[in-house]
Amino acid sequence: MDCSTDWLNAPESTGTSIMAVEFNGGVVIGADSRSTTGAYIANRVSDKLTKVTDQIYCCRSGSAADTQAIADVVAYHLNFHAMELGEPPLVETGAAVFRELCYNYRDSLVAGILVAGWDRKKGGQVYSIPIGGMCVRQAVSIGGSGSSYVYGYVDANFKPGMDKEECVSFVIKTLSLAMARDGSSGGVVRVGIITPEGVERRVVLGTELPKFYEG
Amino acid sequence: MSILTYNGSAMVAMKGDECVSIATDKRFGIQAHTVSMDFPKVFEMGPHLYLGLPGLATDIATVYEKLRFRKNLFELRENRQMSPQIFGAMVSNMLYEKRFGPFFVEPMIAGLHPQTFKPYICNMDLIGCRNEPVDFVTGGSASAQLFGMCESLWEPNMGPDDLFETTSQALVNAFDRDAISGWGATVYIIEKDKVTTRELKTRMD
Amino acid sequence: MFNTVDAYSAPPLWKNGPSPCAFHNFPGTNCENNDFTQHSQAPVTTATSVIAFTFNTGVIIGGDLLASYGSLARYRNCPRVMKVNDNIIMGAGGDYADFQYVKDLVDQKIIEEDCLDDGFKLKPRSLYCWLTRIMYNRRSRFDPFWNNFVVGGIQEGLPFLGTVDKLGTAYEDNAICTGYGAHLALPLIRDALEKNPLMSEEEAKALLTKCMEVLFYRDARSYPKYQIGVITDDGVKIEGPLEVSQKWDLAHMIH
Amino acid sequence: MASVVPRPHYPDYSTAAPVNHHFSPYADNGGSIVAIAGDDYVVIGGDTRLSTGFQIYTRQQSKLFSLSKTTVLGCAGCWCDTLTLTRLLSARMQMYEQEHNKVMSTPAAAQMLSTVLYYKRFFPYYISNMLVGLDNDGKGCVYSYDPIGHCERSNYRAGGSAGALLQPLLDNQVGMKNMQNIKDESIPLERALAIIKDVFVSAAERDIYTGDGIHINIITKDGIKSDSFPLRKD
Amino acid sequence: MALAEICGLQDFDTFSNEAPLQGDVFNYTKNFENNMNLGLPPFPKFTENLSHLSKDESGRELKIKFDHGTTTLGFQYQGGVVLAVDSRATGGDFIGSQTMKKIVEINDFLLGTLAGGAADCVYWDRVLAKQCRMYELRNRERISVAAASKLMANMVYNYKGMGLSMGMMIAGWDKRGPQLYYVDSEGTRTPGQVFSVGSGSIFAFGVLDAGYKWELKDDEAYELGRRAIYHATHRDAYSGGIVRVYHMKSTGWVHIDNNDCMDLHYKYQQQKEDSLNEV
Amino acid sequence: MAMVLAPEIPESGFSFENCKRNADLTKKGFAVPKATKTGTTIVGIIYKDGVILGADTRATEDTTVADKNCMKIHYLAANMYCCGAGTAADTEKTNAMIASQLELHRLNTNRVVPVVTANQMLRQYLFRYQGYIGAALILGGVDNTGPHIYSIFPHGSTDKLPYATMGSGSLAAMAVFESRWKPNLTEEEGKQVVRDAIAAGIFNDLGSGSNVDLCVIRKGSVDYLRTYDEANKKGVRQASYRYPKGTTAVLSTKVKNVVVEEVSVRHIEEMDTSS
Repeated sequence: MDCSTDWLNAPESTGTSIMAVEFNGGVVIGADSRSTTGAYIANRVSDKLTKVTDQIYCCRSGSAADTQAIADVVAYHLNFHAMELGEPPLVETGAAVFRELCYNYRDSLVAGILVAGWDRKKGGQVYSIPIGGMCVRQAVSIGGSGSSYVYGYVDANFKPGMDKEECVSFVIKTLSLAMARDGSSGGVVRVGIITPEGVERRVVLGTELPKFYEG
Repeated sequence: MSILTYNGSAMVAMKGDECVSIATDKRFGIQAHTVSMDFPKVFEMGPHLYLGLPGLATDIATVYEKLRFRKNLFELRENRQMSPQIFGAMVSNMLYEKRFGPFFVEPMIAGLHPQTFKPYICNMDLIGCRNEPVDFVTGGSASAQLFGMCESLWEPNMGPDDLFETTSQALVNAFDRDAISGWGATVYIIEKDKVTTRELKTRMD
Repeated sequence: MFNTVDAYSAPPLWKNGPSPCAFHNFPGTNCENNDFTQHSQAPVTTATSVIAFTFNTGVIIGGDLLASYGSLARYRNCPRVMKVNDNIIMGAGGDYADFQYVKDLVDQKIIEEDCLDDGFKLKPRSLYCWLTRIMYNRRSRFDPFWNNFVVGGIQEGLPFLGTVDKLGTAYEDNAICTGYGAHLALPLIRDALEKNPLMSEEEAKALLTKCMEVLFYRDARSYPKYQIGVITDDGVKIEGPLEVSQKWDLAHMIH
Repeated sequence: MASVVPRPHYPDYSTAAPVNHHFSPYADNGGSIVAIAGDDYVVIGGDTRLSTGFQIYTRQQSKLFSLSKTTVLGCAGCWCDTLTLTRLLSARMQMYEQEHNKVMSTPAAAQMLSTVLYYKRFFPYYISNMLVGLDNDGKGCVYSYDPIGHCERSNYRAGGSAGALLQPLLDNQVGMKNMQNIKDESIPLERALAIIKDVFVSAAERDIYTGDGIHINIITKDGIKSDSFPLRKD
Repeated sequence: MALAEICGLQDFDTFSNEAPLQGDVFNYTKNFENNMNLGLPPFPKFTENLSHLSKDESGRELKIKFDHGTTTLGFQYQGGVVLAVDSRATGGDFIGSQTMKKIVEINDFLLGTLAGGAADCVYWDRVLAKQCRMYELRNRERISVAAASKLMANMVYNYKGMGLSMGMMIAGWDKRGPQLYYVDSEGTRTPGQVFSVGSGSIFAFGVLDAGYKWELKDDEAYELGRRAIYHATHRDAYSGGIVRVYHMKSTGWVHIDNNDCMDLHYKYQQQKEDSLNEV
Repeated sequence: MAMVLAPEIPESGFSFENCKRNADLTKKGFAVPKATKTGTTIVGIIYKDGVILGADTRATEDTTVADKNCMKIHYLAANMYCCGAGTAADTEKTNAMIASQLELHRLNTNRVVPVVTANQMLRQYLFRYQGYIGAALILGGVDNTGPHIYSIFPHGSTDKLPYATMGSGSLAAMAVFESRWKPNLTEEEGKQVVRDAIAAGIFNDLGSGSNVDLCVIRKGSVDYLRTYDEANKKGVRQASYRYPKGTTAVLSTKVKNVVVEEVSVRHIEEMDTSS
């Protein structure tokens, strides 16, 4: 129909549902895998969990180009910083660099980012940096266009101090719910678990996602 | 109205057997108003190298001077003649420099290689995307009409005489259907040992 | 746009007339306010592609069950492949409200035909022509139905497949897809029909299933549950909801 | 200085509710028509591609409509208008036949078409029409129209999306324009057919809206004969 | 149903909106019954909004353009009225026709020229021809040129501001002798001695004013008109083709000749060279 | 500023000197003309031993075909090629520029340049211009870490994928991949799938057309298969339109003879550097 040619000119964006949760041993991050141009799915298996340092990751939502570029720049700065310091940078520092960039270029960037990671000082942490460039630490944070459908679910089901598997299953359920309702999110769920030991990545395929009511 | 059709022009170049042709109309107009009927748009850049510049008249002059400068500088530096291919690359790069504020010309190059005498034609869009086909190139406000004509008339391996008839007929009939080009035509046939320039008798309205 | 007359522009054809250099076109090109757009409503709750093609003994139509509200997957049980009578099957994409209205119109028409009880049944080409008139008339009133209709059926023993869009543009072909289907599914169907023009019903179903799978992967407004409607000499069968079988192994290859 | 870069449009982030669509009652469905008339025949050809944007609707849509045994109408442009217009004309032709007990002649049909088109002067049919047939003396005639009904009779004409490409070649090969030492005589039917096929071959090379195939109607005093010819499909 | 009526929901449960398809044929050809009744688009301020229609849904410009005409002239002299016109019709920059007929023979004693929208001029000339014939049948005498031009002006005045585009001259010979009127789509109607209308008119006026006198002989008058049009075609891109010359005499109009502009150009050029050589 | 006597040496990089003038012209109502676009279907897949890139060969200017047989698979390095869709000049020049940088990089580092480096260069370059350089690219190559396909959008975002499509025919091509691609295709199967994907674009998308070009990149070797398949042949002409000599009316003829100087090339003896 009339809107079926919008993919010709629209830039690529990650319409996205992303999520990050602190648990007792670190953080769990998760994202769907759909990148769209208009209503066309340009990439159905994209990876929106981007490594910044060994123990800091970011979940990207917004313009794919903007967020990829920001992640590149932050990774560069943090690596440099780590070399100067001689030890891994703090998650808080990483979030601050993200915030700085997002705030300075707030007029030309479309980026909503969740920064999550683990450091020696404060353990697992989640920082949310929405469009506009503010930064706030949250125990659980969701983002992207799909998030608006699951705020209620997150509020109802989040408990501080969950254990790892509990937390992973919470992330998968939340994201599945968001993906089921948001046309711009979908595909598989990618999960990352950041603990003092390092990062563990998991993929939950579209066929393995938990099912909910579908009326 | 597009700025490329502000002054109006029609131009075509064709490959033949060991020869190339380039032909242009002679009108210079300001929109509908015909100002001059003897306006040069095809320039001799070397003994076997001709450059056609359909487009906005003011840019035709500027681009021609800039290219002449760069070509002369090249020949002084390198002490060799520029082949049409290299010239094409130079034009293309110069236009792309102005990617975000282009000159409104769509240059066309026809020539023979200075050593091998292999025919070469090319044209490019206003930001220098080169198109080097085996048959013909068209340009100017009558390019749609020229496409139709050439696509039917062109045949491989035409000698200089056939090439002249085909080029002229394509050009003249094409600009007769375009309001803002015409008013006389010049056809250049470039061969190894001579360049023949013919003025055509055409409609003047 | 061209009303500014400078020294070189030709004067207008007569006083206050258009100048010859201006686009020979509609007047008032420089006017920006467009009151008339408010006249036409916009689609609200929309359904995505319809996939349809003919096979050796009939026509097959498929469409998923989702009605989206913007990008929200709002209603997930909205069938839009419908039986009109024993001869005709119809599929629709676009605004669901308009579809329901037109569906009522069609139903009304069928009831009227039945009331005549003259032994004649509406044929697919008649419905297709009638829909074309309806759509064109609405378009001419600037109040279009935001739909694409696909009409399939058996006409004089042969499969018939035609489509009408919101402007009243109508054509017949052996493969018709609307929305994203036109970009994603149609190439596959055209290719398959070219290689095998006389497909059996099973082959047709397999092809349609494949198309629904591709659409689910690549159309962000699609849904994995769908319906298939098949019409042959034996009448109309509507199956569903069926579920797309998905393959996601690919995801393991990206790091 | 911070330059203000216009923010790109991301559909997913603009609004949650459905976006407002711009409605245009017209679509350009492409297609080209060529007609050549001779002393006792007229040939009209139209390509069979129906398209919109970069998309092909169907590859086998004839754009020729026969209105009577000696009159054929070729339409290219907005297809929904074409469907309506042709239906209207055949209804009017039928009414004329009932009222006057004779079939409408081609020149009369040509005038009627002009009037029908002009009725929609302020909301035009976006079609370039070409009406061909045999006139009252049995000579071939081609009437070409602009969208609001200006009509002109000629012997050859190209219209539609590739009209500008094809017309000069017809001028040259049928109208014998710009040629010296050539006898100006009307061309035989075989030559006309060959020219029509050739111009479509050329148009299919350069116009993306012309292709797939041509449908040709040859009208002589014996009636209408159909012919077709394949074109490239990309 | 009272509530529904108050709310203006008359067609609440009927599909009558979509029903009357059988009226289509008449609804789309109302000007067959009444020539002055044209269809109007179903939205307000359509003269301004029409421009938006020239794009399709994806914002692509529709390519079909209306045919437009161009240089016409007419003048009165001792022998009657001479009209001369070119024959080019352009749609955008594309030359749609080089053989367009820009003089409409309304009847034996009335001629109309057309400039601007070709379809507009031809249609309304045709309606005018009908009106004039009706007048003749009713009143058993030919209509005066003044009356005919007034009819024309009144008809198009009804559609003033809606985008009609025409500038025409009406020439004729009636009881009061030769007459020449100018009428356009703005509603202007004015008698006069010398007119030239269209994009090439500035060029035509130059020649016309230089050579015009009341006492011209017939041949001189024809040549003056021909030359004026030729010079306009030479300088104006939207004029060209054939120069047609008509003469309105007391016995009705006479078509003098048609000359191809190309022949005229080379003829005049030859004359210029010859005269230079003589000096 | 242009100087009178000293020659004006062109500066490198984009020049914006015409921008203001052009903006003024646009304001006066003269539309800026459209540049040649490659409506295009371009694709790339990973197969068993490397990558296969494919492209159609049509370039369009609005709705007319400007070039029937253009090359859309551009050379980047010996182990990398890149297909371009979008504004034709942008894709051509962007790739040429990156190719030169990659060559310098190779000379500096003295090793095969990884594909990811090219990807990074392209993405940073395109991001800098915020989408104003209209190049949508598919980058394919084989390096020491194996075969890689990247799809790069004009705004500078990139995706790493086992199969990718771009351009106006990308949906048609993607449909073919989604139904036919599987891991570890053989070269023959791979070529067939890529050809069919491009053909789907050529036949179903009006912005794509003419022939199929392929480029097979393996570790250590490249096959650039120009005109791998001629999907559409130009129709055969029914009549001939050659004109007899003297058909065109000529006002005047001027002949200018060109004396061809025989060029003798003097070979300069190579400097003896052996000692």
